[in-house]
Amino acid sequence: MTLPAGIKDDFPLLDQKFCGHQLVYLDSANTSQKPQVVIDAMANYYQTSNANVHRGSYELAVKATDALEGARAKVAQFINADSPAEIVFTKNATEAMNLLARSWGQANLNANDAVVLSEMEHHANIVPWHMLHAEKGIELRWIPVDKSGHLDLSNLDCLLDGAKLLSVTAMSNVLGTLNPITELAKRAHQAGALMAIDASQYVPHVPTDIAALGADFMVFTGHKMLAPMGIGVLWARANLLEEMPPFLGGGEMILNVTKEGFTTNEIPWKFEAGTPMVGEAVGLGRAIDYLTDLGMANVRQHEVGLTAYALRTLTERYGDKITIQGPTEPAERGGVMSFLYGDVHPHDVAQVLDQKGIAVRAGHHCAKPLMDVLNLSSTTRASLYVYNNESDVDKLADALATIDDIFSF
Amino acid sequence: MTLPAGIKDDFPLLDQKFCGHQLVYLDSANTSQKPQVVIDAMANYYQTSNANVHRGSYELAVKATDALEGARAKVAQFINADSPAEIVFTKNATEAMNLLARSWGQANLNANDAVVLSEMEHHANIVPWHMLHAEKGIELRWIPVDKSGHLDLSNLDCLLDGAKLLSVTAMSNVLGTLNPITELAKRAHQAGALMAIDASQYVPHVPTDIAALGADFMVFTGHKMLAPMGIGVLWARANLLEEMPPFLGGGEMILNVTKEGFTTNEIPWKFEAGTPMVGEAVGLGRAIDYLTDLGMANVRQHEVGLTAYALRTLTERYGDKITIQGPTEPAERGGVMSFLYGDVHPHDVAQVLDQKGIAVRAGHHCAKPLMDVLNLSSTTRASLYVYNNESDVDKLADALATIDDIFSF
Amino acid sequence: MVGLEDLYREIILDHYRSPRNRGELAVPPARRVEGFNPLCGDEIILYVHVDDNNVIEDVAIGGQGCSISQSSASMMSVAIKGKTLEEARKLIIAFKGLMSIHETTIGGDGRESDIGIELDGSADNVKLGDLEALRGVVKFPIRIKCATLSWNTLAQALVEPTVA
Amino acid sequence: MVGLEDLYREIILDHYRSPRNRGELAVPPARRVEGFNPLCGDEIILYVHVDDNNVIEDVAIGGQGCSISQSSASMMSVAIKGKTLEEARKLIIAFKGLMSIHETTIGGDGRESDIGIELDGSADNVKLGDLEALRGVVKFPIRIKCATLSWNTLAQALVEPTVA
Ligand SMILES: Cc1ncc(COP(=O)(O)O)c(C=O)c1O
Ligand SMILES: Cc1ncc(COP(=O)(O)O)c(C=O)c1O
Repeated sequence: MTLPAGIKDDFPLLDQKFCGHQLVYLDSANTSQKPQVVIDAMANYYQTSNANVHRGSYELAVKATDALEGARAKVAQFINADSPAEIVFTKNATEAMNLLARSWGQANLNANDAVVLSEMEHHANIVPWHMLHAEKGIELRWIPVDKSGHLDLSNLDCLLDGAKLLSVTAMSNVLGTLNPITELAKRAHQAGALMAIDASQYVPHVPTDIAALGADFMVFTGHKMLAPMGIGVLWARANLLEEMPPFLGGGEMILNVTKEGFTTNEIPWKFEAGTPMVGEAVGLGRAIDYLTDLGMANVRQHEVGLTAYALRTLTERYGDKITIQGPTEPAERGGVMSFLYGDVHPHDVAQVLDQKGIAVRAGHHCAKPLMDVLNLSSTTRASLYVYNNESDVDKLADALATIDDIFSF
Repeated sequence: MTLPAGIKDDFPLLDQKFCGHQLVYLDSANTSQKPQVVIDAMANYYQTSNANVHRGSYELAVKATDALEGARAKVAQFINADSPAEIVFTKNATEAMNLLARSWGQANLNANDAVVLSEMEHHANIVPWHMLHAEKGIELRWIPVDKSGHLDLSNLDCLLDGAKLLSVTAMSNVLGTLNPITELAKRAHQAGALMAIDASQYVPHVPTDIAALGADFMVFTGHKMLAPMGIGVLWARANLLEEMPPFLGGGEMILNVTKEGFTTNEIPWKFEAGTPMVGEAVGLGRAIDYLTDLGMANVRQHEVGLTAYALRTLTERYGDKITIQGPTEPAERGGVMSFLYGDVHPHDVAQVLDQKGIAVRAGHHCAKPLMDVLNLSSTTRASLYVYNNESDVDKLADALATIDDIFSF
Repeated sequence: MVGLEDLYREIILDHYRSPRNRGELAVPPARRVEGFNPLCGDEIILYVHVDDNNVIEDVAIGGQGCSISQSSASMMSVAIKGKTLEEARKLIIAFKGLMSIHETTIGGDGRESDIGIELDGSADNVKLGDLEALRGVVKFPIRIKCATLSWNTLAQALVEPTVA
Repeated sequence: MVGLEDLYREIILDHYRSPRNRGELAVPPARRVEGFNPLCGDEIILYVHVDDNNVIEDVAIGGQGCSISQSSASMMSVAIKGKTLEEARKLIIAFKGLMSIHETTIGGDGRESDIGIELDGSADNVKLGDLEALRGVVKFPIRIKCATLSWNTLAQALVEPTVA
């Protein structure tokens, strides 16, 4: 046991019954639950320190500004960034990726310039590039996914040839696959391209050292890492941020405005137009403290162990009836398990599980191109986090048996 | 007394001492404080209903989706919109204005097309248009501000001639001026232009009936109306939203995604890429309930009365020594009072007030073009809201006297 | 408490197991319309052959999806076959009425388009027969879209101009 | 408790009331550099005339701002007049050291640019004299930018290539 035994008690939402059954929350890849300390930190911010930041000279405004900038410093430290100035707060990972596509992309990509994605990307790392394709005629290239759920890198040099950017998820939100980011970054750089990573499923689960990963840009999202909704992060190397044109325009991001034009503020504020989400930043900072107290290495170890247990349990009990997507080796993946149960439609599987208090997601998981490659319209997905344990997995396994009561024919 | 006597008790932050003095919060035009019921509503959401929306089939996901869409319906009703589909959630008013400029602007504005602003706009309603000027060569025209702090409409027909959009603040965040929106909308329409309003300072303070105002677009921001930071609103007529291209790309906003392209979801989701800020939406919904219980007509009446009291008190006590910007008639303005005290620098004025526990803002209030017109580099601004009372105004008036102890020479 | 038996009624499962009118029709004379629920990837391909007397002479259903969307499509095919366009329209209205609770408040990826038919009282005494079994779906708001997918597709097929 | 007397020391108010070296110098031989604090609109126009021996022969200050930025500029002008460039640089380092607490964490509209001078220990025994009175400013973090505005502007003036 690498995480504290009573950890579930930290999460008030988990202490609920649905349809007479204790809730078993297995949808953390979608959004995570929040420990009470995070909920309290936000409430406390609004009860004691709320003010607009960077604007007031009074005591309360200084407290609010410190709250925001303190959270930024925590984020920087958590991912081992060089400086808080490299941390841009956005409303979610999706906005962060759009910021990258709009700002860096507008300034650096021209017609026929290639951006390389993978077939296992979330829509957040696809649609912004489609939009640039439509506007500027950039070319999208796709790293294929092989049958084992890994990226097929056999053609990578060819794909990277002349490319400007490689943008790939660090961990698939459907297959659980951990991608070889360090290698990909190296090869991107060798080919003269920059490297962006969608770390939405990575930062919450794996100790993250951005210097070691070697990427140039990284996006992730607070609500998947025990923090509230409404806050995301773009990290980028300071020199890249310095050169990028602004994204949204308004207060905070300016140095001066006249009727004729404007000049921009320094990084990171240049990219944060309008009043920022200070309460959410405080929540994110507190979530980072909580995760740091657990120890990210322990978090990862816990999830590897639990994923191994889940893969084993489900396979032992259901054999060929259950097909689990993605890598079979727990060390190569995160605790995201997409599966098919016989030929019962994932929506029906999720429905039956819901009646047992088990929350899983059925659908395309915002990764339709991957679903097309897998030749599936949807899967059922169970995903694990710090508060899950073997008993949750057992309950999932038990509940699957009741599907046959309804759908066996 | 149009608002409940004990209303201050609803706001836990106000029950604080700074430097030994009870806090007197007079910076609500910057951001408002939150009643405990709003803080509780958010905490309660995270404790009982948190899940990702529109994606899960389980009970909890339905609760979260209802929470988000329920908040949207409340916003629609609060401003008398035709349908919740006309309410797009953004992270703040600034993002909402950028959405308008990017999406509608990109699709409808070409080189030399004119957008008409006023000289009293907040940077949020200036910089996005400067950015379109830089990108597409649109022309910006400015309605002047006269000495009394009102818009000078004598040249309006000329300014609107051939214009595509008139975008004006409903209430100035520096002068307090309430602008004649209904008239402006009519004249914009007569000239063949659309009408946008920046209602960031209006919706929190004045009963808002968007149908009666006659505008086509409206933006406002949650944190100035007792709701948390991190949520804003773009309202637009459904037929306009339908025609507008998407803004940010990612999950939620799509109908389908392939490797070749994507199709967009219906309004309003077409404009809400990624996981939305459900907790903040819940907070906004609860703030709207709170304001509705107070009665927006009562809120306005309270503020008109208190503004009258403040203008009278300050002028009676300090005569020519104090110069209050903007309309002198309380019915023509909101409770935003920018002033100069002798020739003491606003930063020093705010500093002295802070030591008495009085929180006001000193600076350019994100309206630098207006400051240029007024030939000022900054002002001190005191702004009122539901929780302020005559005693707060008295304390402000008393504290101003102590400035002379330090700076009279 | 709402139980699964409210959702998965025997007759629904029967139509899921043994879908009626599955297949394709020649186009023309039939029309072919596709419906799509992006939330769960459910898909229906509907063939309707309307004869010169405005009678639905034949129906066929293709595509794939969950038990609710498949059985609803199957039951619909039985209910409309041999009916006049007028009767089919009334059925749509009656069925949408049965499902109307909640539908518009769910939203997000996959809210269906407005079907362009007024939900007035004119279909009040239409007999839904077996389709009544789908009534339990409204207790599972997220599944309403599954049940209405085929019906929205039918509505689309009936408002489209006749294919020559 | 932090009181206003920590901020508004008598010597500071004296420099605010009666600013020293106010005015302009002919350019050239002097250099003219502008500094700007967008947060509060404070502005300084600094004229420095450096002679052939690298001595600051004359200084003049224009612009407007709050008591802290104005008095800091005035005190600076007194402190650097007649000093060598080397001595002036050490003064900048020492003064920035005095103000260094907090400065980088405030941010937002108006964080000053990196001044391009290392804050090492080399200025440890520089005498700040009257400037010590500004020490109280660090207790009011938001005002630090006011105090450092003129010094950052001076740093800029000294790193710029000599005007012919
Ligand atoms: C008139 C006006 N418009 C726009 C804004 C921007 O609001 P936000 O910072 O929440 O985007 C403000 C407040 O800062 C304002 O006063
Ligand atoms: C891999 C991946 N990228 C991006 C996102 C988008 O995150 P958000 O919706 O918070 O913007 C998600 C989650 O939805 C994800 O799983």
